[in-house]
Amino acid sequence: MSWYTKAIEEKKPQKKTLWIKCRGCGAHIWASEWKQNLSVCPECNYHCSMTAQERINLLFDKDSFHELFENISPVDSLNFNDLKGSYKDKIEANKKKSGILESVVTGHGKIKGFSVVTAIMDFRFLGGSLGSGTGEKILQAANFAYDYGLPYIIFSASGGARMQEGVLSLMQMAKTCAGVARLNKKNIPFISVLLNPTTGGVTASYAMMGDLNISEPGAVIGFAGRRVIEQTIGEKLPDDFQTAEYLLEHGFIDAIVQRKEMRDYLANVLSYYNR
Amino acid sequence: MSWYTKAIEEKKPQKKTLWIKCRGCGAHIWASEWKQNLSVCPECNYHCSMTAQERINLLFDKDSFHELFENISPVDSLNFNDLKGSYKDKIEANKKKSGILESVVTGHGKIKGFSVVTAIMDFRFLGGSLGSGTGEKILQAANFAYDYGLPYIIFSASGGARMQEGVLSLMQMAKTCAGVARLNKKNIPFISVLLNPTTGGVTASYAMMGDLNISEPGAVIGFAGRRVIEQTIGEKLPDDFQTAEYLLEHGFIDAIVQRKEMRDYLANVLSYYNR
Amino acid sequence: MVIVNGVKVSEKEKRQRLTQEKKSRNISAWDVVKISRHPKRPIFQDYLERIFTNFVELHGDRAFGDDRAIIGGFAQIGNQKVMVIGHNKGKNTTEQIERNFGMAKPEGYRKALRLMKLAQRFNLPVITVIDTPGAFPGLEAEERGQAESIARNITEMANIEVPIISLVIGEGGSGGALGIGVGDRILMLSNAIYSVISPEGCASILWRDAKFAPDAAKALNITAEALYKLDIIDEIIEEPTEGAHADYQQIAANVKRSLLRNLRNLSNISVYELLEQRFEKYAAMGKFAVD
Amino acid sequence: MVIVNGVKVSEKEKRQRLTQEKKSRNISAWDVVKISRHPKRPIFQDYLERIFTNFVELHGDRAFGDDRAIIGGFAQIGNQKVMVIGHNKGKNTTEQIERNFGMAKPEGYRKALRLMKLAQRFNLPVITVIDTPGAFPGLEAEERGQAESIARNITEMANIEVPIISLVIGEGGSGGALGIGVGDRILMLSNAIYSVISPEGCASILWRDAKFAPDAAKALNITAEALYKLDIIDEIIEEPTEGAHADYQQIAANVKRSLLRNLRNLSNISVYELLEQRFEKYAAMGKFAVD
Ligand SMILES: [Zn+2]
Ligand SMILES: [Zn+2]
Repeated sequence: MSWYTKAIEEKKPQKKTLWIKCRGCGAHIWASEWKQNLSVCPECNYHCSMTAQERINLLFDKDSFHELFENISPVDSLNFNDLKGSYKDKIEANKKKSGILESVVTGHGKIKGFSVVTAIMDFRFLGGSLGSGTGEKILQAANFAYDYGLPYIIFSASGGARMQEGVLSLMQMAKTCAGVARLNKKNIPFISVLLNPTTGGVTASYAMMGDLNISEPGAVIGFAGRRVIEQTIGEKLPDDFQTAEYLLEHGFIDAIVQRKEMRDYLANVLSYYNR
Repeated sequence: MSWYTKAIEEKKPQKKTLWIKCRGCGAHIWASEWKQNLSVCPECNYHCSMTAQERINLLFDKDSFHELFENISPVDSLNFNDLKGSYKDKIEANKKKSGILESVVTGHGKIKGFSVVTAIMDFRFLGGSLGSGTGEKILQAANFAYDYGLPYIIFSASGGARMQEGVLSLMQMAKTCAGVARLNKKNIPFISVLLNPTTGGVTASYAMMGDLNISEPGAVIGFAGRRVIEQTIGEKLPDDFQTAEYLLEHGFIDAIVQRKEMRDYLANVLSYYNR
Repeated sequence: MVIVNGVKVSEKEKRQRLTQEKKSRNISAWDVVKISRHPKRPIFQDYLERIFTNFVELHGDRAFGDDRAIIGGFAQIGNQKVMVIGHNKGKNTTEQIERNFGMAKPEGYRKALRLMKLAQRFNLPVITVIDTPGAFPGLEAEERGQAESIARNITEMANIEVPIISLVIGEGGSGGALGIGVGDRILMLSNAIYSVISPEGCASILWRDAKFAPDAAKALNITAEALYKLDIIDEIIEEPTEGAHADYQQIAANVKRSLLRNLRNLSNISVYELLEQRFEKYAAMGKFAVD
Repeated sequence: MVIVNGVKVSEKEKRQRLTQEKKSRNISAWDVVKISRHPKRPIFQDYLERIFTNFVELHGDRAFGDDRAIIGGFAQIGNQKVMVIGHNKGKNTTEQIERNFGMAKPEGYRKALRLMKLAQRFNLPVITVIDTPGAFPGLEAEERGQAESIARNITEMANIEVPIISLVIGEGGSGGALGIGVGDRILMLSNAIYSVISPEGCASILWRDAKFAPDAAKALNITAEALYKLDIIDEIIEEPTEGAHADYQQIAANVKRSLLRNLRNLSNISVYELLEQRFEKYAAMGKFAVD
């Protein structure tokens, strides 16, 4: 289910980089301008991926975010080895590379004064894949929202289920959705923000189950991989296939929100929650 | 909404008729054979319409059927007059012709021992149209099923809402569905049997809301009239458009059941109700 | 014995109840039909702009598409937060085509139901705004369950656990209108119509010629006044004499006042009472004879 | 500290729990894959014919179509009445094409969910039978919400108020399997597989070549034995040594016995307890480190 895991790997600007080459239009943008523009291309509006921390900084009231369940990390319970080495080594490398312990950061905080519980996936960590640790954190955060009666927002960015954990990763789809189901039953809003890319088992579980499904412009959102589908149907797919815009047209996304407007948008939506 | 009201008017065999001309294939069938075959053509399996009483005889255990709410009949509350005269006169003529007071017969009875509440529409009475009296009887029967916790079966055969009662007839859609909604809430099964023809406002209300939607072979079931749609799209529609078979293929019908198997089928389904 | 909406009502009582609303108007039902379809008549969008603030449009039925003939989302009216959902006719040809002249397909009704359930989750009252010639009578709509989608809405609206106000601003076209019209209150502009079938359709069936539409319009009792008399609607919102198109600000103000009053009246009812009253309201509709 | 399905479990305990089921089998994971896909392997239809009586097939998702890749309906097993729903692979080329090789589209998953809710109304336990290479990876499936339909099923199955038993008889292909697989009990035939991705798919990504599928099959832990060890499944139903295809009667009898036992065990649990236990079951799945 992780066809995308390898396909998209955003290059983040290094400290010393002077300019960024936009993956959308190829334009060269000064790194300072790129950063000021929230990693969105000023030429073509391409929304480049952000780290979980960058998104926290962007969306949450200053100093309001408190991390939860940060001590959870993956284990290589199957002793999974492929051509390029062990899952165990990959876990360590990814921890080091990203500075976080799992592909999602969970916590609670305030968006323009509105308290929410949140889970923010970070694509840098093993392609944002859904592993047992990811599922555990997302469920724990759902339970926290349930216990405190707070709206829950998940920001997804993921290549899908984490193959290296076998069926354990598949079952995280059921595990996380069990948390969503409890929120549904208690009428606690769950907002899903689907970021570029959200695919495979993540799309086919919590990410698609928001009371509101929101996305950023151009985000790739799909279940099966583009290449797999092209093989199945034997023709090339349209360019906008599996973009946020395509999904909106087909009825699966409530709104596409520019990154710079996301904070206001979410606060506005939260203001409608009337309990 | 009653495009069909005029379109289909089945000729029932008269006492003295020796043979029946099948509307499906044009074959001439001896009246006695026709009757023995439950008004189904032995040549082409065309299911001709039945009166409410014929259906009661066919489906319910001997002497088990008890009519309810039989004292309800239409009134011409709008003083509705068209080119061919008053609604008031039509009501009287239809009462006389059919021997019943409204387009539906309601009651309770047993099907192979299983107690149910039922409403059986009779196409002879004003084309089985949904008037205030029809709606009242269908709701009262739903309430009876609700109070006694019995499964509810509606047999629909109708050209749609009864124009001569204006919006009062339209509102019967909401009225009858309010009854269905209460059954849903109490988890009491509602089985809808859609007979030839079921169209317009009846299809767009209770008839389509069965926990099971069942039909007879070849029954015409639709919302908008065939002619109206052909005008809209400017082309001829496929022959099987709006047949039970077409609706099954498109996901709206659970099963198509031969008339001679209907009693066994319903009893079998009822045997699965486990409360 | 004649039952009027479930209770015996004397004609005198009936007339008295109407007096406060009834204006002696010398226009025919057909005149009202023409006003209700006037090309300059304010549409849902006009009320959205004038009455509501902070509109957050929400898209899609989560199964097939996003029908532009029905739109909806969070919105504010005064200080009251609501979910507003309505038929979306369009102001010019381009818009009208995109929005299919306000004729919704199954995905439109399914979106509307989704938003009503969302309102339930957020505990917001629902306002539905009705203005449609009818549900779209096309092949694809039929194929994807036009009847099913309307039937489901009518049924499930009976169980939606927040107040619902339905407002008919122009054409209340049959099942296509009722598909978002099962409200705790039904309000209607004085020149709006609400009908089981279009006058033209009725005339072509019962008069064998669509040119008898004016006769059918009269016979069908489709004006706000007639429907108030029949106890189908709860309130008539007065338009300027020439019709709502003559003064957008005035009609918007009248609609806003009425919506706020009705929202207030519904706000203190328990969910249990609300659903009981809604059931009783629709159970009482219709006129028939007993014995 | 290592958490195994939510609780600390000693390796010794683990091994003991397995002893009763574990057979010393000298076949590789890849051998099992091949048996699970054996052309003569019994499919859902074979069990329907041998184990269930009085099957009443129910059609349609009430929105778009009737997917032949998933079928379901009322049925009886012994004296127990149930709703049975399963992937429907087909026994010959004609059937396989009509049923899309058991690869369901959104309307298939939506039909399955509708039938589960129907089971709730009739108060019948649900048995789901899993045998699919995966959900159909086609344009139209994607367009109509393959992801949404699977996500909704997984979510709503958590709240279905009757017992659910899921039985993997052949291929348990990823989300396409899980879309009807959230049971209170998960049973698996001894040569069935259940995987997050097909061995070929995994090999072509992680080994850069599908021919490493046998390695991937081993690494992915997709056999019943492996999954029992991982506490993902509750029970292994033993097949004849050569595989289920060697003796249809025998495997049908084994499956029937197991289903009846599990139905019995679930029958006396209150709805509240049932849903609590279901939640806890899935909440406990997964292995991760804390600190
Ligand atoms: Zn660019
Ligand atoms: Zn014939």
